[in-house]
Amino acid sequence: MTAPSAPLGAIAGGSLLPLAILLPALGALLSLLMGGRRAERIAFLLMPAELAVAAAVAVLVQRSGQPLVYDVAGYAPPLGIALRADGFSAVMLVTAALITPAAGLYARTNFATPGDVEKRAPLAFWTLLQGVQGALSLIFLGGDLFNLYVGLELLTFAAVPLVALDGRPETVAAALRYLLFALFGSVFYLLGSALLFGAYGTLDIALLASRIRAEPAVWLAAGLMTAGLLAKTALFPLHLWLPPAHANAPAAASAVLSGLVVKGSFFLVVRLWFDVLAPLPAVVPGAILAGLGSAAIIFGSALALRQERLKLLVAYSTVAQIGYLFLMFPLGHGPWAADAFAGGVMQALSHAFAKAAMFLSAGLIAESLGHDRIAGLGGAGRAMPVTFLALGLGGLSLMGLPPSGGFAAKWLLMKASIAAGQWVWAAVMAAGGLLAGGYLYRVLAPALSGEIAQLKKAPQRSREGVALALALLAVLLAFAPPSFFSFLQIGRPAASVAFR
Amino acid sequence: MTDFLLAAAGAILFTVAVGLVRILGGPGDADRMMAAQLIGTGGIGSLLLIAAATGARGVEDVALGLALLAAFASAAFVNSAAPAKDTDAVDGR
Amino acid sequence: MSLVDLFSIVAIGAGVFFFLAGTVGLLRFPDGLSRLHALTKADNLGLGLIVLGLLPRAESPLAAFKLVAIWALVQLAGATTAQLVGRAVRRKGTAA
Amino acid sequence: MSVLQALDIGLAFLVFAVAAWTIFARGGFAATVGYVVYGLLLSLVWIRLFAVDVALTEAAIGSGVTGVLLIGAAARLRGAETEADEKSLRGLPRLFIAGLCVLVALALAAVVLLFPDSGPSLAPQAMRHLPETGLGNPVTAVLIAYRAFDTMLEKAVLVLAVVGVWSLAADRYWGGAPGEARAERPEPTLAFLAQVLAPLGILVGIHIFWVGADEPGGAFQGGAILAAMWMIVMMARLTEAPRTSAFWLRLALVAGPLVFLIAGVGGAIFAGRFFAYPPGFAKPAILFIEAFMVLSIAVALPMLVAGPPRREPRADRSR
Amino acid sequence: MTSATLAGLVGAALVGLGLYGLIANPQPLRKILAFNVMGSGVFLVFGIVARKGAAAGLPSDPVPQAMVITGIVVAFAASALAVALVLRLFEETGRATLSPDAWTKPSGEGAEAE
Repeated sequence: MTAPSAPLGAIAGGSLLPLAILLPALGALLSLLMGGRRAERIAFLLMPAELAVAAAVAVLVQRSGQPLVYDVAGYAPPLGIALRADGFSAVMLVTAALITPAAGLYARTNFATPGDVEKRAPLAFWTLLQGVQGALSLIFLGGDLFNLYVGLELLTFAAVPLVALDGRPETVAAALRYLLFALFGSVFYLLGSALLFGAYGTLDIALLASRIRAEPAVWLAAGLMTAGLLAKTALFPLHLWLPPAHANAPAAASAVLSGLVVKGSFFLVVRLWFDVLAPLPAVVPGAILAGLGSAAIIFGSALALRQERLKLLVAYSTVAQIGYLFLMFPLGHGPWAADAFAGGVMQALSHAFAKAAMFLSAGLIAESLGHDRIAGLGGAGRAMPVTFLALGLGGLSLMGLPPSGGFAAKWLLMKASIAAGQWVWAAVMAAGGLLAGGYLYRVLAPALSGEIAQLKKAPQRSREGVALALALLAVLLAFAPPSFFSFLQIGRPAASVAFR
Repeated sequence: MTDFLLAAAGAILFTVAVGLVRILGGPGDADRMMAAQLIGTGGIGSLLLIAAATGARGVEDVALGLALLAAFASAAFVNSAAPAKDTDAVDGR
Repeated sequence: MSLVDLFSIVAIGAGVFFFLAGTVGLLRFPDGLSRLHALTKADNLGLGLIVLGLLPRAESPLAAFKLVAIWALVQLAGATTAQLVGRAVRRKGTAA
Repeated sequence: MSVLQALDIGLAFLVFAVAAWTIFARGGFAATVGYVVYGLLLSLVWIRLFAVDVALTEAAIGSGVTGVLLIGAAARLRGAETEADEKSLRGLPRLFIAGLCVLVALALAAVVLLFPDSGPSLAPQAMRHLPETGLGNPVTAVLIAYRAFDTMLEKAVLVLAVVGVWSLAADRYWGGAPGEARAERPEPTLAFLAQVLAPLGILVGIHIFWVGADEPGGAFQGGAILAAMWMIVMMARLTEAPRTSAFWLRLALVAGPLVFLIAGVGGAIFAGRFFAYPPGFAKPAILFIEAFMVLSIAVALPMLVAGPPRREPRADRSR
Repeated sequence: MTSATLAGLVGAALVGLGLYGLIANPQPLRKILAFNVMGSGVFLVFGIVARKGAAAGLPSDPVPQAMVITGIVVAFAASALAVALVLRLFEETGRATLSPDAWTKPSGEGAEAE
């Protein structure tokens, strides 16, 4: 058929990109088909392969120093669909390939299929979990805005039922509200894509980036798409759906939803403003995004302080931590751009690991105590030290204290905003850190007190281990070498700005 | 001739619109279901006329599809008027 | 103007007239269901005449066959809808 | 102003009016009936835009199948809405929202008006590569060849949606059939309708799928018509809804995306690219894949409409 | 004014109408209807883009058409999932509303057990 557009597309590594999407998709389809206990087995059979593919993609991107490109079906854009992996895609891909199996390992107890009689929740969980991973891979690798729309919908359809898995009315209502927000987001995103297609006759990100000019259609498309994606990312003031959905889902699902799923739409906001719309002057939109982010930090943290249930507290802290992600946007141009970008990515990564660890810990606490009321946590820390260690280490990242990925992220963002003379973001970050310290203190102080906690049952060591491993990964990010940051810049239009 | 076909299509759409105003308002849901079905008839009629006038290809299949599904909404209506709620199933409040 | 065109105009014109008449009836008749019943008849006749008028213009025998099939299907839908919905109304009438 | 323009304006006004009815009507059921009419009018609009493939899809899915779904839901939810009505927004916030929506619509309208009459187009490229696919309908070529990846994933979306709907079942019903068991005798009229319609509809569905290679039509539209036929047969209780644990049902559900996926991987082996077709084998391969997609759509849509399982998995076979 | 532009204006109006219904209508079923109206408005925008891309002997650009077809199927699946959620909520609580005080109060402490 047609020759691939770029000689790069011809290198063998490119074919890993569709594989990263097709493997989880295959898993989800087979899980439904085979049913019963085999759903879980298929998931665990494929997840190592998916991790290997993700790692291989990262290695190849690192080696070539350029994005991997693959024209699916052999038709180059604009007619066909291209997949692209740059540094940011690759790290997100690996992150998703690590957190999904971790959540799966944790969930084996809750979603087991004893006696091989197929049950509702396990089958749905294992099928949808793989659906989430496939959708995320597509979102991280997609190079075509409509293909990415399909990815967003795939993500919605996989994530929403996870929320309602236990069937209580409040979880059904939370799932419904989540779905309505997500659908609003998809429609707006699609509308923006329609306008871009009408203006430039392509939806390929690379082609659009080279054609785009500041004109009304583009501004409107940018506004619509951003608004839609923000609704899916739950950035203040479109966050209303998130706390009930994330707090009521089963813990393993919450970890994936809070750690990964919201990052999917965030990733696309970054794609949109840093790649598609890179030629536009983005000072005002950047400031608006960061302003909303700041409001999210303050508002989400303040609400987290007032929660009475641990899982709700963790969910509100997600609202706040999402805010930090958006502080990178007004800092995208200038000598500090590399720092700001790295800081934003670092925040996405560290929050993914830290929040997954915290939701898993919170799940263990709720299972062991029989409740997750913060007032009733007295002494629980002594009874289940590993769980609380994981919770605390995750909290370290949220507060931005060293050593943690969260510290690295906030430090980079702070450095960039000071260098850019935009002090206000630095001040917000400092305030957010203090508030985070406040709400974590509310949890940890009673838990570490001398009271004697009565456990209904002790948490399983292996599941504590999963939570702790994720928390340690969040900490470990603090020690990322400089080469990691130059890796993140691979494929950035302003890749010339070296990381110091 | 084209203009005549289009004018006929327009006239049917117009009568459909007038009927729509009258019936969508009720009084009962049964009336509304019948209205939807009738509007389907008019819609198919004007579809055929527009197709004949503009020469768009493959339009008979669209009309065929619409005709096949013309009774579906009513069938769903009758089917979902669950036995337990039969008393208020037809025109609600 | 050819004979075919004349035939089309007469048939389609008559069809449009029936649609119009149906709607006028709808606006004038007082009683709910009987009025809808009448309207169904008028509209089905109207569609039948339009199909008749379009038949000589069909590109192929298959297209002509499809036109007739469309009309037949709409007839069927009209008749069954009237019956189904009518029954639902009657059932309500006895229950209430 | 020509007759055609007058007709277009009339149609536009009608579409807008019915849409407004759907949004503002007092009762939920009345609004839903409005939506069914609206779907029908939209297919007219698509004909006027010379997008016959879309008109077919809109007629079959947008109006027909969605109509059944929404009418069924509205009929069940009757009486659930009075309470919520009181909480509806009033006064200033309502005005603010209305202003916002008008603003969005106006901005959109302005941009649409600014688009040049002859915009950028991929039609020449689509036509240039058409011979490679062996197809005559460029829309089908886009769906199954140029952007095959989208289409395969979108089929996966349908499967996930079915899993999502099923996952809302009560635990004890898992694996059972959707829809309530009814003591009531089937409606004779409905049964008659189904008996006449189903064989015809199956013919039409297969016809639309088959001509889709060269004429407007294709797997989506044909599959949706077949889906509708299965729905009417189930509504008339000529056949019971299948158990959701049935292997054949699951196989039929995943067959479309699965075969597509396997063919995509096969493309990597035999044509050097994921989702590419070996030269000369494109058309048979495409029809083969499409046949399974028709099957999956024909099964997935009725399952989505039927809702979660509501019967004990073991009890329902004895009926 | 061409029919394409006209359809585009209708599309814009539908998006506005649908958006209003999605935000302002309190009942979930009405929100689902509004979402569909809004979605069809977006599809019409794609439709005019396709129509204005008429070239190479085609009356309409096939690529946006294919996107609309995909979009219609996805929108249907979304409606089906949303309807299933609404009906489930209705069966569980006897109401179909998103307002939290309608269904949390009766269930009380139940929410806290994990």
